[in-house]
Amino acid sequence: AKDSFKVCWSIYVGWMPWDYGAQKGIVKKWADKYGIDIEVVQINDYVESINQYTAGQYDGCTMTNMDALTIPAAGGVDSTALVVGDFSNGNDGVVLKGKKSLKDIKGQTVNLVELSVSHYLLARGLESVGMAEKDVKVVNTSDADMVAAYTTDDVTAVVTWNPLLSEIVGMPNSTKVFDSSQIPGEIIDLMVVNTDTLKANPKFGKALVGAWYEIMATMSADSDAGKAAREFMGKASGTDLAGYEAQLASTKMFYTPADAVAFTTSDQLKTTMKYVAEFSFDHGLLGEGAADAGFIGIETPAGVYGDKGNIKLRFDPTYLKMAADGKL
Amino acid sequence: MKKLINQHPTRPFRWLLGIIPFFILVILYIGASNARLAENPNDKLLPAFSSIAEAMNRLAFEPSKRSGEYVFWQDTISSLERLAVGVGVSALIALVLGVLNGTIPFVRANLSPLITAISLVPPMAILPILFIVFGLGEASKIVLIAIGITPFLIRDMQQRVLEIPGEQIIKAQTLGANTWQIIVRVVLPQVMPRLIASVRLSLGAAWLFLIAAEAIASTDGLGYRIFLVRRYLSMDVILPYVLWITLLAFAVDYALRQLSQWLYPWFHDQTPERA
Amino acid sequence: MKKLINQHPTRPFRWLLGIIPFFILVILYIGASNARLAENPNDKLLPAFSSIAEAMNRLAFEPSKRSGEYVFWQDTISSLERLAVGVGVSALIALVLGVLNGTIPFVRANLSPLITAISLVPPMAILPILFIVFGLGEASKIVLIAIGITPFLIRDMQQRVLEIPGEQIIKAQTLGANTWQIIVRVVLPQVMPRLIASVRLSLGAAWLFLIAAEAIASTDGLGYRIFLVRRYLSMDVILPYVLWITLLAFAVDYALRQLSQWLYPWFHDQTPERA
Amino acid sequence: MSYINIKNVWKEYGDQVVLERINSTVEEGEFITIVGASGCGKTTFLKMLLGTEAPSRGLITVANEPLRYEPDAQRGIVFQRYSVFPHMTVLQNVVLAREFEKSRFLSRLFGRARKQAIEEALTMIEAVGLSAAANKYPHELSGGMQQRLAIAQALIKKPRILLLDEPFGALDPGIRADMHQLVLELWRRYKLTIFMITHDLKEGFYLGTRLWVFDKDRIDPHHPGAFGARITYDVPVGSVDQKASEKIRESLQQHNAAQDEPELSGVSS
Amino acid sequence: MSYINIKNVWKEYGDQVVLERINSTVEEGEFITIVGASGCGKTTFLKMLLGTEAPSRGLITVANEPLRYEPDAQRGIVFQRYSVFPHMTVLQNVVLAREFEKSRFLSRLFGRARKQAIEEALTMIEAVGLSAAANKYPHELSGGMQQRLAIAQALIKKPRILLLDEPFGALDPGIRADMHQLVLELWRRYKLTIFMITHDLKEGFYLGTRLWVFDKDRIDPHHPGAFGARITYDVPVGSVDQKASEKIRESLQQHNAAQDEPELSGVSS
Ligand SMILES: Nc1ncnc2c1ncn2[C@@H]1O[C@H](COP(=O)(O)OP(=O)(O)OP(=O)(O)O)[C@@H](O)[C@H]1O
Ligand SMILES: Nc1ncnc2c1ncn2[C@@H]1O[C@H](COP(=O)(O)OP(=O)(O)OP(=O)(O)O)[C@@H](O)[C@H]1O
Ligand SMILES: [Mg+2]
Ligand SMILES: [Mg+2]
Repeated sequence: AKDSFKVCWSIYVGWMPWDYGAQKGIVKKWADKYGIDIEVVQINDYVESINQYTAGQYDGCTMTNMDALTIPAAGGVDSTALVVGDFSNGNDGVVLKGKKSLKDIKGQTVNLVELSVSHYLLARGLESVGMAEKDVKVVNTSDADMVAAYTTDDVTAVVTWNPLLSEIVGMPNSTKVFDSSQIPGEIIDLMVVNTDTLKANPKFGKALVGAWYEIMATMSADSDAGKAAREFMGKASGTDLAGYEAQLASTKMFYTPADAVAFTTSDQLKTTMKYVAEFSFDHGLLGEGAADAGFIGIETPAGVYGDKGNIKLRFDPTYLKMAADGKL
Repeated sequence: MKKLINQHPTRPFRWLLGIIPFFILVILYIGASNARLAENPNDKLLPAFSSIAEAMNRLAFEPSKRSGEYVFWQDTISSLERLAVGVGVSALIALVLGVLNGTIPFVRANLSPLITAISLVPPMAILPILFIVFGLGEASKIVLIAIGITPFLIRDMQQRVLEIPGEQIIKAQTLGANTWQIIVRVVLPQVMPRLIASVRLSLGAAWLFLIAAEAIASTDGLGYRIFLVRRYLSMDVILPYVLWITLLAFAVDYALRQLSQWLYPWFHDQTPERA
Repeated sequence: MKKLINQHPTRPFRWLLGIIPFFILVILYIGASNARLAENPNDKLLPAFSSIAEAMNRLAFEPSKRSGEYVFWQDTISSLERLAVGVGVSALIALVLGVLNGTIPFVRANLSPLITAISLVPPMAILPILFIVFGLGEASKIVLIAIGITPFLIRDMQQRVLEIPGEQIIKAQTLGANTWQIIVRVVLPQVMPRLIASVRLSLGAAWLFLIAAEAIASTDGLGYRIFLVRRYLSMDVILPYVLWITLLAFAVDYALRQLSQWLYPWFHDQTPERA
Repeated sequence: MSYINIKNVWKEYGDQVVLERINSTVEEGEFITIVGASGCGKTTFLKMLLGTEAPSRGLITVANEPLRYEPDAQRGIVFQRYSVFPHMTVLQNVVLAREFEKSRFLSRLFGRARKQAIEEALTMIEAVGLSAAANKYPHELSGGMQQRLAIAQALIKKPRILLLDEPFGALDPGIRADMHQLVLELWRRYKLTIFMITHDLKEGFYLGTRLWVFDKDRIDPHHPGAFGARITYDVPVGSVDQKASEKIRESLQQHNAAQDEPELSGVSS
Repeated sequence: MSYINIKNVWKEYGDQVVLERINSTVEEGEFITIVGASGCGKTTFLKMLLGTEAPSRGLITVANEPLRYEPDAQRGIVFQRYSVFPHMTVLQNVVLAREFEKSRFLSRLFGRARKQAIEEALTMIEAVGLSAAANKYPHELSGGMQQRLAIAQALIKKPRILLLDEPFGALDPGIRADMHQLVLELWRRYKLTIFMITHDLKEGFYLGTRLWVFDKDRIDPHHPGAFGARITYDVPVGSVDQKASEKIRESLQQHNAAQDEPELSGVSS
């Protein structure tokens, strides 16, 4: 067993608490409690952070459920969703310029980050109005340039996430025609850790989960301290208190471990992961070796989806339960 | 024993010497790749050559399920097209402005500071403004390449013009040439091989901007594919693509050098060759 | 009337001429900004000068609530530090390898193809590998700058060494110099001012890579700030930052030029000056 | 008034006085040779006549007009170091003057005009002995050949004033004598006014109509730059062309004689 | 065996035969002057002696060993075009040879050694008349001054074999005579073997101990490159040094006389 660990995170509303916890010493406090070291590293580029984790440079990393399946799990890195922090409840959306309904998207060019949760959201949205991806033309557009891209006349439809989404919706003549609140619980933000590392070092899991829920308690409080924490996170993500709270409003945070446990153990999670796996398979994200969507096994408390012999992604509420039971 | 400085390797030996470092790189890669794959057979970071070959085979020789195109070739053509137009436009602008700047002091006084300033602006940082001016289509990619390399090319051309010995300009005047004639007969032809040399120097940057442009908004191109598959760390695609870009870049460079040697023998016979 | 080619603007007039294009740019900006703001007062793309001033005031003269630092200055210092180290390391490597490549045919045969190949690899495309090899700390930023500009610098140095007239090398040998002595007394000193010139040429690229590196892994720096606020399209921060980067780049360039002129008068008095 | 008037001309570079109190007049058609110690300012003086350097003080007039401080077709030049166009063949280098003249815009001739210009140029190339190299680029020529090309280039233009800066320094005696003939012939035919710097005193004495010696007549040993050179001697020489050309022939014969002298021993293998 | 043996040496560039069937022997201490038409291959021959060009055929031996095809301290050179180091002052340029010699690693001298080297260099600089410019950079010197510097640089090394490619072409007669003296003195004192290309036949005749004429004795008018130049004449000249130096003095006087001739008229303003 080792005693120093590195986790990375990138700037996103649901992951800003990690920065707060690291800066305010909460993570260190919990690590000390278990006699280990945890380094929390900010990586600005989201995909790069996952790649680094997948390459084994980090023991844990923040990512969505879909990316956890398609990047580390598909890359053979057995990963466990240690903290199920929140799900997007309107944080991701489809915006049309000059049109009011999702049906109008037919035949349009849609700018989005291909193969990301936006792409998944679009697929689910199109499904809900009886269309498929072939009814639109997808143009890969980098998230950093999405807002600027939307200001040009060429771009009439985008799928993106916050804070880009609210910037775009705020522009004249723009309508959000579909968002993640219409597929609640399907886009989940996680702290994913390496399963082997976790198994060998339960302290690592305990310290991270312990720290997380202390931060949750602080930031969710309706006190000055809570407000200060949220303002801190807002500033760190390049906006202010109001901007950050607006983003929180469309995010379903699991402020208490009990909420998280309830969500993780529900049957819906397994169904969600089935959708995600199917989408990923359709887009070739599970690797060339994948014969079907179930090629990579996904373990949830409600059961395993896919190949039980090849489980690479696990939703394991053990540590969440410990937190809920106050055993940390 | 001759001094080191006077020892020239014979031709086959020179080849061998040149290849050795590449050979070492390949060996290193295989070692590292094997080590990682032994630990995690699904490791994507340093795929085995067989996986790379498989991925390439799929992209280059099997039509894509989605579009029916041969993805690899489609990407190559799109990228080369953008590169050619972008570099071509830049070279043309650089030739005109660089020669004018170099020969006419008034133009130089007028434009040189602006060009210097523009050459210092990091193009990536002003992308949003580029978008509203040039849109998000093919134009914006070409413009990004142009904005990225033109200031350098102009400054280089200007410098090259200034390096033409003053005696030649004086001589031309004593032969009755006016400013325009000096430009077309003395300056332009002498600067052409140098333009090719500068373009060769700036091709690296051009590729960089091309890839960046394709990463921003695109549906095909070598840069697009790299950024797309980066999302799931498909190094089995990225590595051959990077290799291919390097090869293409080399081929373009080589072609330009040959072209220059063929067109301007007087230039190359008097200037030592860049190896 | 003298021919255009012989007309040199007087000093004050040259200044004026140089400033005019900038003036026009500012006018154009104000016009476009006003037009956009008239249509949508919340438009963020081309903010009014007043909003820019406000944003800068906040970043430069009010301590950040988060860290108590003056964000703007902190960013500047971090970026300049990285730039200095990155460019310094690159220049050093380029000097050593460029001079060896240029003077010793065997080294050139051995390394030149590899360096050419590396110079053609787009660094952005192999970022994941770079980060894994060099980590995500300060080292990775410096390495990205170095990988980005060193191959160019080496090739340029090599070329410059090859441009030293063969007569000088022969002369040195007849004066009894061995290879090492030729390098330290004949080649190195003549190549130093050219190194500074090459570094000046590659500074644009160095800034580019610095910004790219900071956008990927960093918690401060000019590039980081631009990246951070870009998602809100905060052009009121981006524009002054870009301007500031341009100014810094210009200052660095100017300082290097002065340094070179001071250290190597013999070089500048015989070579026409890059304006 | 004389054709060229030089009135109290000084040239200073910063502290260093290169030339001081240059006064002279030159008539049209004179052939002035200039000698002087190395570094004394001969080239600088030529540059002032050419118009690429302005005097620090004083005035030069040509045909009663102040000298134009800009090179033009009136004044031809052959530099000390070769200044031919490296991107053109010998023929193209020589034809260029005609192209500049007759095609103000394209600077290219076509058809008859082109043929005529090429013929003329070939004659001149023949005259400087480069016929065999007409289609070579300068880098393929030896130094002396390049210099001959520069001479051909300047002479084809038949400028009113021809400035020669040690034009024959790099030539061997035989060729040099041919060049002397060529220059003298063109000088006589077109009434050129020639200024020629030379290091060969003999050449200086017998080629021109007038010899100038540039020298410092005052020297401050502690400040070598404090005083400049002046025209210390102004000698009419070889005023009868016959005499000059006779001498030339003499020098030619001397050269040929050298190869025929009885004491020579061939060293055929 | 003689000091230098040249056996059936040819030099070809592709199709073009530049030199053919060069055969000769040279004893140590000889002073050979070389004349020949421009472009006939004199410089090429010198380069072969220097070791920077290899003969296409044939063999050159020095002191019974095949010539080393690499320049070294045994063979000094002064090029047709100046080849001084632009980044060093006159003094530094001349001191350099000593620094190379005495400091194999740093190539820098300190303390006494440095002082001594500088003194020696200054003497040489004095000898070529550049004392006033000792701290100037080459670009601040005129062409002639640069050439004198190159000569000083080569002479300070006292090479066994000294190769001079038109070293005095750019010098004016006064300086040239001084240079003649200097070269002769060093030649005599150190028993140098000198090869000197010149275009000045007089110089060629009277400066050395032996004059070579390079010439093509066969010419194919359709293929000017088909035949190369050879040593067509090999003349012992000025074998008595006195006679040579006398002539030099004569030429010197001739120069001085020129300025004193009764027909001269000063032109002081
Ligand atoms: N641009 C310049 N700046 C400063 N000094 C200069 C410049 N040009 C020439 N000089 C100086 O002026 C003097 C005269 O130089 P010039 O070239 O006219 O001599 P020269 O008589 O032609 O010599 P040479 O016979 O060697 O060619 C020299 O001392 C030189 O150092
Ligand atoms: N590297 C080369 N490649 C091809 N031809 C060459 C090369 N170097 C010299 N030549 C040719 O060889 C011939 C002799 O040249 P070289 O320079 O030896 O003449 P030279 O006798 O020194 O003439 P000059 O008196 O004008 O200096 C010329 O015709 C030249 O064109
Ligand atoms: Mg001169
Ligand atoms: Mg020669």
